[in-house]
Amino acid sequence: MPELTYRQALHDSLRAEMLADESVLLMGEEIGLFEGSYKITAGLLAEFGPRRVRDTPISEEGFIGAAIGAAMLGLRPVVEIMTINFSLLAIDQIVNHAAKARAMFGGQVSVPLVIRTPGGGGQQLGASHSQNIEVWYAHSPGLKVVTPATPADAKGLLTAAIHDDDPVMFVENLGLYNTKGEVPEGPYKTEIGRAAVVKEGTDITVVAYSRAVLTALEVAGRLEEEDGISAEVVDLRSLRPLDRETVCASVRKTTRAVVAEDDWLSYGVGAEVVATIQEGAFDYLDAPVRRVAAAEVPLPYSKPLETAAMPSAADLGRAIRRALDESAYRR
Amino acid sequence: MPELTYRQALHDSLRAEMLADESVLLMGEEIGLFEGSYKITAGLLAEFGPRRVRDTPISEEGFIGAAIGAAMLGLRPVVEIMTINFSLLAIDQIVNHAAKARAMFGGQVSVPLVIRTPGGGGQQLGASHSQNIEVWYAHSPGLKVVTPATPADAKGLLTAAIHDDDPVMFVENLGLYNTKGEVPEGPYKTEIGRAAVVKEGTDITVVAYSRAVLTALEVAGRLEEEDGISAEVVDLRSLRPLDRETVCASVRKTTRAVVAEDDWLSYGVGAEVVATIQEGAFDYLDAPVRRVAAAEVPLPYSKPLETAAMPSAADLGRAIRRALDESAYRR
Amino acid sequence: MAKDGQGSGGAATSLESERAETLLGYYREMALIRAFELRAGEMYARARIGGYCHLNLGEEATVVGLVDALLPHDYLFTTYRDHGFALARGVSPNTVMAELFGKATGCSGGWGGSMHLFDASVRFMGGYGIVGGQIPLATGAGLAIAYRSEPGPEAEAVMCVLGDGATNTGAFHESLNLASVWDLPVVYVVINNGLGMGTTVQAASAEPELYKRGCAYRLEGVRVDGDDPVAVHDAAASALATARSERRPSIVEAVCLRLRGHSVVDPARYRTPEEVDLARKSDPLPALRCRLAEAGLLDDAGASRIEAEVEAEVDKAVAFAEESPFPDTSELFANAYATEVPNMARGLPGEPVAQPPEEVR
Amino acid sequence: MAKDGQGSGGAATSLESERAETLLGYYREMALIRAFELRAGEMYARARIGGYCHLNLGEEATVVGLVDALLPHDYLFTTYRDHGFALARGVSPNTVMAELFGKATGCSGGWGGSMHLFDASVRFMGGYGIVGGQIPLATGAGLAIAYRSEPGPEAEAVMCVLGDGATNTGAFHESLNLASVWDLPVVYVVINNGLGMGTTVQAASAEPELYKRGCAYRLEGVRVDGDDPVAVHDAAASALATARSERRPSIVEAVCLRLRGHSVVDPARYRTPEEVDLARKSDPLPALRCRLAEAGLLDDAGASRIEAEVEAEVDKAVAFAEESPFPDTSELFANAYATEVPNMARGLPGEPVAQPPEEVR
Ligand SMILES: Cc1ncc(C[n+]2csc(CCOP(=O)(O)OP(=O)(O)O)c2C)c(N)n1
Ligand SMILES: Cc1ncc(C[n+]2csc(CCOP(=O)(O)OP(=O)(O)O)c2C)c(N)n1
Ligand SMILES: [Mg+2]
Ligand SMILES: [Mg+2]
Repeated sequence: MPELTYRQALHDSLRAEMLADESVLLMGEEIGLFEGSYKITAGLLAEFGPRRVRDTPISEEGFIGAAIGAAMLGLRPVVEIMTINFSLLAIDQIVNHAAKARAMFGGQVSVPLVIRTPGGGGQQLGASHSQNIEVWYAHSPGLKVVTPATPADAKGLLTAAIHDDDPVMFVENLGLYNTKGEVPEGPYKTEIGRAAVVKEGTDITVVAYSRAVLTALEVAGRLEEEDGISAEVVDLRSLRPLDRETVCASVRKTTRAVVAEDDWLSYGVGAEVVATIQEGAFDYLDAPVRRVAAAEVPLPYSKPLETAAMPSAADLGRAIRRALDESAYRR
Repeated sequence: MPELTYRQALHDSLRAEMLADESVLLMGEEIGLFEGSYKITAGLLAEFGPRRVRDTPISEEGFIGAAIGAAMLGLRPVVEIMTINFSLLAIDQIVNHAAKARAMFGGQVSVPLVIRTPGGGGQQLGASHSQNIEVWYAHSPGLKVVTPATPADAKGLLTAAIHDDDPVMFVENLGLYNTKGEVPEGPYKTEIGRAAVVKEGTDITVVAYSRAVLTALEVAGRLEEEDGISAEVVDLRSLRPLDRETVCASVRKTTRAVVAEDDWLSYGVGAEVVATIQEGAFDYLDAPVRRVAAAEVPLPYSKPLETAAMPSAADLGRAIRRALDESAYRR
Repeated sequence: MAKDGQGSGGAATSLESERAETLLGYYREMALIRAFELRAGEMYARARIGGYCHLNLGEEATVVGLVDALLPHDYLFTTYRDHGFALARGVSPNTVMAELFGKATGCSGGWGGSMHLFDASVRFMGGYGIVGGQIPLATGAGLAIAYRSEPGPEAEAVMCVLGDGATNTGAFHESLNLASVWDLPVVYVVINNGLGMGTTVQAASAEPELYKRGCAYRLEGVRVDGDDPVAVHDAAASALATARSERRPSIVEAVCLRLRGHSVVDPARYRTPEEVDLARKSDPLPALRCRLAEAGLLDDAGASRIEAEVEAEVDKAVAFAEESPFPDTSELFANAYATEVPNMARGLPGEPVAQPPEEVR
Repeated sequence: MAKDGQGSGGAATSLESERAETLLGYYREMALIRAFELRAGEMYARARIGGYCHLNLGEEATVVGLVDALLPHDYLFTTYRDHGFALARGVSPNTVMAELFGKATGCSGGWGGSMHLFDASVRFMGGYGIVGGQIPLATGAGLAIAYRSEPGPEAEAVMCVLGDGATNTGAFHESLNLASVWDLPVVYVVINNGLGMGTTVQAASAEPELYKRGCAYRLEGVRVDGDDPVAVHDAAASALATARSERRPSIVEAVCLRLRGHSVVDPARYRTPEEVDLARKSDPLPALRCRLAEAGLLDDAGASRIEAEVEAEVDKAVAFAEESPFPDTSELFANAYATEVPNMARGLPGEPVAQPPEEVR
């Protein structure tokens, strides 16, 4: 399998789907002439022309609503929102319209729409540009929400999302675009709605998604090497639907869990994961499940403050050790 | 103490604060001439005039943003959003601007703003008009979020919110406006950030907020009468900050808990409550904490469907009995 | 509210130039909507209908004129004030009434209710409850048409109906700008009934001549007398023709008056007696009946016959709605998603979300 | 992009009618901004500055002319492209540079960075990173002024700066409508630099003559040559006078060109060589220097002296920023809320959120 960056995997998948299906078109700010703020769409305007690669004005509500309307008529738009922070301007269209049209109209219409958008902090972009609010969308019935962590899943989930007849929030991460990994060639889909055990282990389960999966793998590797601690890492991949059973099955085996997430702790994605675990693995748990998440402040610009506010590998390592200590873990 | 409706308590508190402080003004759609969609502001235009009671065009982003800007200059606007569903149109102003201005600008400015808005389902208003998305705001640092369940707290929390120098989401509920209760006379504030044990009990803790508190009290009363089950009911009152200790202390005593909420289950308010309980009362818990929440679909219009989708007293009663059964509870 | 035709297209249409059948047809449709709406109000009072319920009373001429300008393959998006539009578009009164009753036979299967009628078979793309929410969607429908087909006199087009109050939303502005820069075949119809709930156009819109608001997007606009179905039809047809052939969007403003409150539960106390009187005087139904009578096209007997016919139709619709079954609660999760994927949420309130394996329970 | 003054106020101002000091002052300020911005770019390349960083290069004349039209008690809201505005408004280069460096001595205490400068002491109400986000806020500032004080020639007013691209947001539309129906003292300044990132005004705005977009709200607008600080000043001053005395909002469009990419990391490959050339040719700094030289107000020595002075100021600012301490991480929760209440979240990542009582641990 070739090794590709996450960015390249996204680009190649978009291109492949556009070649395969005339009803797929791209819309978004600066995706054409400017080649995309993060260059995911580089070259596609030149290849497919302005009919299929449509630069939009700064009108998130308008153009995302237009993409929804076009999807209701059978097109399969893939919209880029420059960062998830700007999705707030379109959230009425996403949650009150895209997510509801099918149910509200008794199943007569569907909205085969993909909204691609990166979240992420840690780039000193400041409070209004560094949010991870995927949990809002994950709370909303009618949407599907996926959060690929690897180049392979970037391809597999994007392909699945474009083929899916429902609106899919496809949440990327600024911190992942340059990461590399093996990507299967040719047609390749990752089923939406399934988590993956990305590292097996026996002592503790680390549940993560998006960029935090990389942190989790890094920490798990280090703990194994340095202390012989065997951590299992579960990548949620899909926040809605949530694959509760894969998570619970892992914890039933390891008896302990920690959640690693980049959003704010209170009412974040981890809360649902913890609530699920204590329900599905209650009699197995040897210690409370704790979460390693962002400090609950608007993310500061200044590097030392930003670093203190964002969850780190060290924070996760500490939380894992605490869980092991609390449950009388002995090597 | 006089008995007032929740509606009247809100109305009287608004009026009292307007009389007390010239910098308090009201803004919103149809709050003046129309006297408010739910009549909370009835009579206030006649008493205070259009300078202080300002009807707005249908421009949620614009007028809520304007209220934020006015608050940055020292006014204390109390904005009504007709229902929480329409807050989606203003959420960029609320979350990216009101919630962030103080931190983002290094503490140089504050936003003494109250946004009053009702949530709630069960009135056959259909999918886009029946949401309980307070959890989104509760996830956002920089905001405070309160959810009064009683007329007394409606007064106490509204007064506290207007006196508070931060933006407060004041979440009302369509199903509560006509409920009655005793309300202290004269100046009266409920501290933001504190939950209340609204019924003491020893066998199980029911955690609820807003309208679900009434359901919880009803069910707790019935279980006590019919079966001698002693349920303690905790009303969160404030979702941000969340009073974790009051919840955990109750569960340490009762050893069991159920959360009653009107929002969707996945990633809802209850998830955070459960995550908190299993962390703060881990060694005390005799059964998994379960949630009684709305079915995960856009709320249907048709009455039987809507009823099936909304959490009921019967659902809560069943969940409480299940928790007791699972933990070998014997009367 | 002045009703003089400013811009072009608003001139009163002389009766002679119209075919008698068309006018009689309009009258019949307007009478059906009138009868249906009055009955809907009654059914609401009898608690057969729940939630919010907004009627087209007083707007019948506008509704009928607009919809008559559409071709069968055109798409229509509208607001929560949608019963008349559905009926005029050919959705059966039976399924509209059944929808209001929340029955499985309703045009949205009971899922939508009054605000969210939908009928894919006649390209009636929905009533929408979020003010302004339908405007970007309709714009996107125009985009889909432009994407997949060529312009021409018979080309598909979109009609997007909105209220005066909706012209103050950001969605209106962003959509009109998009439609104009992208040359989309969408006609934006502003039904100016003078009020958004209790708020006057003057209080809410800095440019109260709403057909002019397209100036910020170089869009043409016309204002027509919304009480004259022929004038409304002609203005809409001409705007649609431009949309079809030139892919240029435009605005049609139809001025009319709400006969009652904003919704069936609104007593409209904010209206002065004079305003109520004016609304009654400009009621388009008696006006059209007079006009038909004066032209010798409809006598009292004929008018009574039409009234009886539409009443019977509405009776039938109520009976149909009454007899129809409610949706089965087992269908609660059937419509939320089009594509099944693993682990879809299927729990009813209070059901566990995760369970340990059987053997240990 | 035509720069002829359409509307009123755009006529070139004859040099003789201006006081020499004013013009020299403008030049000095423009030179300071130029030097500061070039250095900021350099500091970004040296990783002293992080995040996004947008410069006012090419917009100096507009910035200086606009801010000079403000009274000390006026409020200024602007975009993320805000360094020049802060400097012109009198925020010290030291604290602006320190903010870019993320230092505790920065004008936003290190919390905001390049996009979010703020200085309450000079009523510099912030740079904002969400395109259009500042427009409702500035409108609300106008509301506060109208609420608490009377109009008059010395009354407070608000200047709200936005880019051409921002005129396509719903926030722009809703705000202008509000300001007009409510008669608020706000001047909306559109800096039309021809591009929003890589998107031309023609591609994004259906009415590309942006000063005309107020037509949908009955607002006056003027277009001025943004390369002429005097013309910009005069247009802004006249719009502010109307805002102060009549409480009528209006639009001022200043046309200028970005000398570089959208942000410091943008190579601007979407620009043709001709466009780059045009931008260089219309650089307002050499133009003003020429004008001053021709009028005998500034010779080469004088220009060099100014250059040396502003360079020294920028050197000092960099030194100040370098030497300043970073904010202490113990302050992480200090700014989020103004009013303390019980149970505020105070945890750092990985800290437990709830603990059983001591005795049982
Ligand atoms: C975004 C949003 N804000 C507020 C409302 C509440 N609301 C429903 S109808 C209405 C008035 C709309 O007036 P107009 O557009 O003139 O339409 P009309 O009711 O006159 O047909 C309002 C404010 C809503 N549904 N959506
Ligand atoms: C709501 C929103 N959408 C998109 C962006 C990304 N973005 C930042 S600046 C910009 C272009 C703005 O152009 P313009 O208003 O002309 O201002 P200029 O940069 O030219 O000063 C865009 C699209 C954003 N910050 N906010
Ligand atoms: Mg209206
Ligand atoms: Mg620009």
